[in-house]
Amino acid sequence: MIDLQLLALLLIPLLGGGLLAVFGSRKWAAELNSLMSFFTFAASVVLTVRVVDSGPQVAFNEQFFIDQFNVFLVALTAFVAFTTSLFSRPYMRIEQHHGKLTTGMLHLYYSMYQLFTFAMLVALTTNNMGIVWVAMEAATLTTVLLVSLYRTPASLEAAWKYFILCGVGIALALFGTILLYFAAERVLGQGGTALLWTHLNQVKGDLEPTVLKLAFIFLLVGYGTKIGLVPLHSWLPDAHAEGPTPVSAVLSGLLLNVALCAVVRSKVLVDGSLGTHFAGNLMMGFGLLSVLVASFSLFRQKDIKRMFAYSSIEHMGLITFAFGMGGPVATFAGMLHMTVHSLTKSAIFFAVGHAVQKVGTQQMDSIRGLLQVSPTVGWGLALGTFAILGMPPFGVFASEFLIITTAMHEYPWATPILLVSLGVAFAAIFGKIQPIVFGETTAKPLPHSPALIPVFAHLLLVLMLGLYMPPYLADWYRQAAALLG
Amino acid sequence: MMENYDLLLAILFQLAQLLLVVLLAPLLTGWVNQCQAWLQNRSGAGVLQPYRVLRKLFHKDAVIAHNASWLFRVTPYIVFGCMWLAAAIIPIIAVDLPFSQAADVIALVGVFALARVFISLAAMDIGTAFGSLGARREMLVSFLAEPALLMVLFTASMISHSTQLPSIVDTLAHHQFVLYPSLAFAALAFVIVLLAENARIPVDNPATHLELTMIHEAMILEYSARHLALIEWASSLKLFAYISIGIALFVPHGIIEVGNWAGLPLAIVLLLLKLMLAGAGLAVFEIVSAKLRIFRAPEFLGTAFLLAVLGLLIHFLLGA
Amino acid sequence: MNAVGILPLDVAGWLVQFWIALGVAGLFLQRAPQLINNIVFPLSALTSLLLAATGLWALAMPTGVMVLPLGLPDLPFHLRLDSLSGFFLILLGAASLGVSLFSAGYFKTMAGSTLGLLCLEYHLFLIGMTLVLLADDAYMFMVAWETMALASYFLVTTDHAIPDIRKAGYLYLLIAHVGAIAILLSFGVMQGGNGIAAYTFDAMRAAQLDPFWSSAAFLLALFGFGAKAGVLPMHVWLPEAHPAAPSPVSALMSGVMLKTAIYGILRVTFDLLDTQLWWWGVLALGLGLLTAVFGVMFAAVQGDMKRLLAYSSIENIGLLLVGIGLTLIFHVYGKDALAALALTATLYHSLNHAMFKSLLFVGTGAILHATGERNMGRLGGLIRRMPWASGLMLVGVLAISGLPPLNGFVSEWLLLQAFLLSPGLPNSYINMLVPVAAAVIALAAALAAYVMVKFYGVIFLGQPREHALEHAHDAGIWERIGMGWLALACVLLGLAPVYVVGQLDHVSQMLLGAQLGNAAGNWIFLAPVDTERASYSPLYFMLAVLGVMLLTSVLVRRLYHGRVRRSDPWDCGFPAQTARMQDTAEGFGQPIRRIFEPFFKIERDVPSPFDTHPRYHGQSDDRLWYILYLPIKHLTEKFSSMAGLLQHGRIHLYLTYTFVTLIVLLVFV
Amino acid sequence: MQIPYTLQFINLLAALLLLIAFAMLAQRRILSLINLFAWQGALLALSTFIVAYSTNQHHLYYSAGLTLLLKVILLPYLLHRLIHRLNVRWDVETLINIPTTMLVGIALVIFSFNLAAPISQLAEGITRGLIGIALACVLLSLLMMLTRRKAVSQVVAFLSLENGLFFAATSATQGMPLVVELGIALDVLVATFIFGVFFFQIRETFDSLDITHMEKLKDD
Repeated sequence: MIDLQLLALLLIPLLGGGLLAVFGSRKWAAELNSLMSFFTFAASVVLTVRVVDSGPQVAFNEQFFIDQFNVFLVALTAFVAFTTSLFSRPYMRIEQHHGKLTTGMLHLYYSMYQLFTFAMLVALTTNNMGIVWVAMEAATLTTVLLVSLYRTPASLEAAWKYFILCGVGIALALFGTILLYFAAERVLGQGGTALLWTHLNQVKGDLEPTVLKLAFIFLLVGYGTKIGLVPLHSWLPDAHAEGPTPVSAVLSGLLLNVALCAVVRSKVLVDGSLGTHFAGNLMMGFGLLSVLVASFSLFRQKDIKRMFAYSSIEHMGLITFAFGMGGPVATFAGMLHMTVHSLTKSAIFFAVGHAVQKVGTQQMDSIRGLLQVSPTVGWGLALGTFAILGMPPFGVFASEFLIITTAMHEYPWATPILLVSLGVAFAAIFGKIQPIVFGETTAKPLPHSPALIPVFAHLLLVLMLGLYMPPYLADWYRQAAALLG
Repeated sequence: MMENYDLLLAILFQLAQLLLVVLLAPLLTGWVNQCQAWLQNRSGAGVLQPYRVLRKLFHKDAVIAHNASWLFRVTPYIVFGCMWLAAAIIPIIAVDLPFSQAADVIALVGVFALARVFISLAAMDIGTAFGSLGARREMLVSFLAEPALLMVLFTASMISHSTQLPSIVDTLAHHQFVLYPSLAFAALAFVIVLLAENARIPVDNPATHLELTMIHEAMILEYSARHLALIEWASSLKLFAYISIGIALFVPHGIIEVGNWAGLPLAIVLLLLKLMLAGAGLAVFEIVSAKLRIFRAPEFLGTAFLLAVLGLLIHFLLGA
Repeated sequence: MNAVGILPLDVAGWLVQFWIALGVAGLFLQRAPQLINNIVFPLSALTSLLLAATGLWALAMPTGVMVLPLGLPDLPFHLRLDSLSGFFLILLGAASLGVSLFSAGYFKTMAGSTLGLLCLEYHLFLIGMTLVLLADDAYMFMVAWETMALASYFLVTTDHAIPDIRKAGYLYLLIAHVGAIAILLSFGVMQGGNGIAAYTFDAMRAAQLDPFWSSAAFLLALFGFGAKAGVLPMHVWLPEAHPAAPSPVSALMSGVMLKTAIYGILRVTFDLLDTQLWWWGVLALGLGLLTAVFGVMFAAVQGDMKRLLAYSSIENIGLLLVGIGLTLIFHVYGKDALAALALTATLYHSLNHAMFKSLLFVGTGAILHATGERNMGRLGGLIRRMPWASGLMLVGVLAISGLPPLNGFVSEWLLLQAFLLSPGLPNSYINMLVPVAAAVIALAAALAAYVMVKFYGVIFLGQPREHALEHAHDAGIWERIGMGWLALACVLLGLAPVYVVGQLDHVSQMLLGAQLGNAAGNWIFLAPVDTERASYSPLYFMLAVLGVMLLTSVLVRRLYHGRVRRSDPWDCGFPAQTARMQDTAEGFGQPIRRIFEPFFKIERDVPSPFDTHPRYHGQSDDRLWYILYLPIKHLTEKFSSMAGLLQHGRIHLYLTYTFVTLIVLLVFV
Repeated sequence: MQIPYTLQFINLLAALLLLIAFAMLAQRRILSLINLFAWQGALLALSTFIVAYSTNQHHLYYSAGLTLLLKVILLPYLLHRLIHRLNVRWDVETLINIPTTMLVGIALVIFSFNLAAPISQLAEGITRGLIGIALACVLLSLLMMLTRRKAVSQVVAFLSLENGLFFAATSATQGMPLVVELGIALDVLVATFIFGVFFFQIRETFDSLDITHMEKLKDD
């Protein structure tokens, strides 16, 4: 039963990739894309209900493992992937209309989009640390193609940096995985089971600490590159700024989460084996550094997508910090923040995408008066910005409140850093977005009507999470938090 | 029955004092002017001159600028009313006046402020250069003088643990005689405030209409006839009120309780004596001192303010 | 519990919901703006009235609490309506009643779409403030607090086409957010026990903090709420934001929102923290005095009428802070009767300020509509064009100048009484401080009168300085009603202090466990301590003044024929006088600028004597901006440029980062 | 006891692997760089084969074959054709001059040996001490990546880095599960193709493969 559901979840995007590889240049490719994404989302919902009701599951002789934690990410990923596909339909049409994209490029885009979803879902659901690596690499490869979609010098450069840096990072992660295996096979013996997280989790007490320390360092540096932790973050702003906006949305909304998920998995093993807070402390350190550096970097940005990329780094740092702290409340908060950040940030990127299309540049100095030319986009951007800045009553504030208050209790020394960074980030982003939203402009309306349902759907969800959290969701998150300890 | 009788008596006294002050005030002004005339060895116009002036003014027809608003016309009555009231609640002959229950020293300062604000507003109403100039200067002088006066009163009320003038006078006059060093400072400050608030030299000169120097006169340039009369009367009431505050605070001896018929004549005689002395003193001071430049005035009043605060501090220091 | 079983809290909840409905309705009625004007805003005013009534009702009722199924999973929204909240609900309701009525007329000319949004934001603003008063846990408080800030930000930037207004909005929200962070920190310090449930106010009340941490909490709260209230040195946003906002909004911000900050300070200091320290009081006192004098000083030199009012708000906040400081000092030294006196004065003054400041701000709105001019240098003589507005404004001006028998005087009187009764404190330094403080208060009050004479005189009196003013129109009917209510409130609060103080006793009972009471025992005489010490009866006072005035005028009419001849004013022999030769706002402020020269950063360019078209320009800036804010800005930019160096564009460098990070971790772990 | 020949042989291969890594670090000509890469692949395949033989695990035979196919034949061939088409022969000046690089390399080797020492204590059987060498290879290739200017040589370095990983995977730990190996191989293949595509795109946009042209994107 679970096998079927999982199979559905994984095969639909794969199939979609295949179909779009064939029909990608047809008129209805966009609709097909959205349709497949919707099916994926539906499958994820089914799976979620199953898991939340009847606990963790393994499938395909333990090669896959779904518990409340990763099924939460699965659901989130599928949902955002779906809304993003909705958004990318008109967006890409307009891009084509502006002559930025050829049909061939769109062809590539749609097929890669599905494959990318597939890779992420595999990385999330697999039980095998090796397969995690493989899937992450695959996700990287697909997104590299997506980032370089425009074939402009800038996009090529961005893609190249992304490719090289993440390639190296991933390679290091592989070394970490090997070390993990090296430590595991001496407990679990040769063969397949030695990389299965579930087994590792059972025997984590017996694993060799020194090896696991090394392994975790490699895993953290490796996957951390993908999360975008400072100082491994250098690829992230370029890739976000130069790729097509839907890709930026899924990159910062989803891929970063997936990488973080891998790190959290290994953290559970390592701290379990060491019995210390070694991995947690490392994560907290990187998290704080990322928050601090990112928030100060925000000030100097001129390119709007680049700026929000930095804000993604900041929030990822915050989440990493939360997971690093551990404990039920912090983990809960971390997951909540993952959710709201993905929703809000992708919503912001949607709005930004349309705004940029209106004026034809990403330079913030030349984007003005959105409220005047198209109020909906303007309000979307304004509200999204306030949400991401942690303004109540939006959900981002809820999770930040939880994180900060927990930090006050557990690690008081960390709170000033966090709060200063949040204040600086507020000043920077707010100061740059305000003139964009307000004031006069001379921009023209768009050829196709912008897709605003995704934007406001996301913002509405975020608002709801800030004011009211359904008990079902709350229990689900609690269980997940309990799993991670 | 008995307390009703007392209350009746008190109200009687209150009304008597109301009448007394309003009739006596111009006389005091006249007396001061007369003293000055003597000191400048002029023969002078006689102490009754103010009454004649008032009578003349009341008989004239009022001339009002075209654009004068209702504010301009009601102001004289308000000012007159306030000053009359202020003069009426200061115990000069007998202590517990029923009305002084309703307004203590802070309220007294409030009354002065009320009158001042209205006359300044009225001065700005016509929109001549002089009116607003006078108003500005008046407010400038007062924003330093008012707190100084308040501090002076506070010193006294700290001593007597009350802000009710009657109880202050009661403490100072009827308990055993004590020397209060803090009151010395207060008295000095009070004199300065008195000069400033009543538009006397060195801050202002009631006798001049020289544009660059006048303050009070500049404000009332547009008034004539009965309005002017009321304002003049009000200013002599104000002078009277200030002097009687001084008397009440610093030489309260001889002020009696209500119903003490035996002491009444003496009290009245004493009061007249004090008033004459104060008026003469004022005249002498004005003669011997010169008018300040308008921007020296704040410094002058600043000293008053500091002196008053110093007095208060000394009260805390020495507990006296 | 009363018979019906309905508690004030329930009613407040319903009213809030109704407000939400009204706001949304406004959003949907964009097509029909006249409906918004003539129905939504009046209904909202009615709601305010009911809210005020609820607050009054709640004063005497036992505390009501409620837990909503909203909020965080482990920290649902807690609501609580006690005397303190009740009092501030009254304040909110009474002020917003007038403002909403005024708004019904004020926004007539606004375009439908803008009006709809504005209506929504306006009501969100009201709701935010109400919930701040009702919140009983940190999360809900923060949510309400920031909702209030956000809504008011959008209201301030209604005319966002103007760059200065955007700048003002930015400054406002930024400082508000920094303040909010500080408040959050102070809650974090006060949290009781661990776990997220420790963030209910009850847990905080129960928490036992040692002096160090409670001081930290107090300082953070003072900073955070001070930033919202405009306490020195976090005041810079206030004179920018108030002029930028539409006048009814400025009225609400200055009249009510600043008071929510005062509420916060009171709540934290006297309710959530269980112990207080004497130096908190001294700190608050000193800060308050500085703020008061600073505010009034700058108000005196302003040329823009709304900026002037904004600075005067700063002054009044300073007075309130002084009151709080005095309360703290008395409370710490166990003189709770006196503490009650000081607290009563504080609360009373905040109520008064809410009334007259709202009145004055909406008044400026009426002027703005009539003339389209905010610069006092271009106004004048409006008393003849706008009899209603000028008459009602006069009440506000007299009230804020602290003149008897209006309300401003009563609270000043109470505050000064508190000072006069202060001697006998164990700490001699504080004893020394008290008279000086009293003197400063008196000075500030006198200066306030100066400022207000300038305000009223320059705007309403004299001759019109521009020809456009010749056809300025008076306020409309809704505006008159709104201003009328506020003016009436000023008069009533001035005439019935005994009743008000009686109601305030509930609050001081709750916070200090002591009441002020009224020694005189009757409703005419207000005598805080005993009749021998001090008593004041505004009613008699007013009757006496009026009586004397009537008597005089009757006598004058009787005895002398009162013919009046109109003619030109005396031009002292210079017939070519024009309206421009009147004293300007700058001119009126000039003596103050001269006296307090060192406090201002003055730029003046004076024309040379031979200049054929002489133009004088003078500007007095706030030194603090240059001393405090710009350095912070520069520091941030420095750091950010350092952070920017990381992103160098060279892939080798990036690989080196990875490499070095790896090596470092391998070496040090 | 006397060490089995297989182990001696593997250790020898490991030493050679390290040697080749150094050689690549020092190599300027791209063609010979690729040849060296091919040799490295060959050694890798050989060692994998021996490990498979000595521990007779069958899936290791597969991975040995895979390595041979992929890293000795396919990739070098592709790279040869690439640089022939793009005619980039030389990667003349490195960013840091060669001797310094070598010194740093030696330091890295020492470092990684020390780092691996405690681990190799645990390793029983034939794998003693190989982790250290594998780590050294990885770090050396990383070093090489950040000293090279040309895109091609950077990619070669990247691939040799993966060789190091493979060596660790097969020799140090008796081979990863097959599915993982397959996945890794697939990724490497795809990656190489994508690299190839990139080379052409890069050259036609920047008409050079010198990646110092690609430093436009930065915070300014």
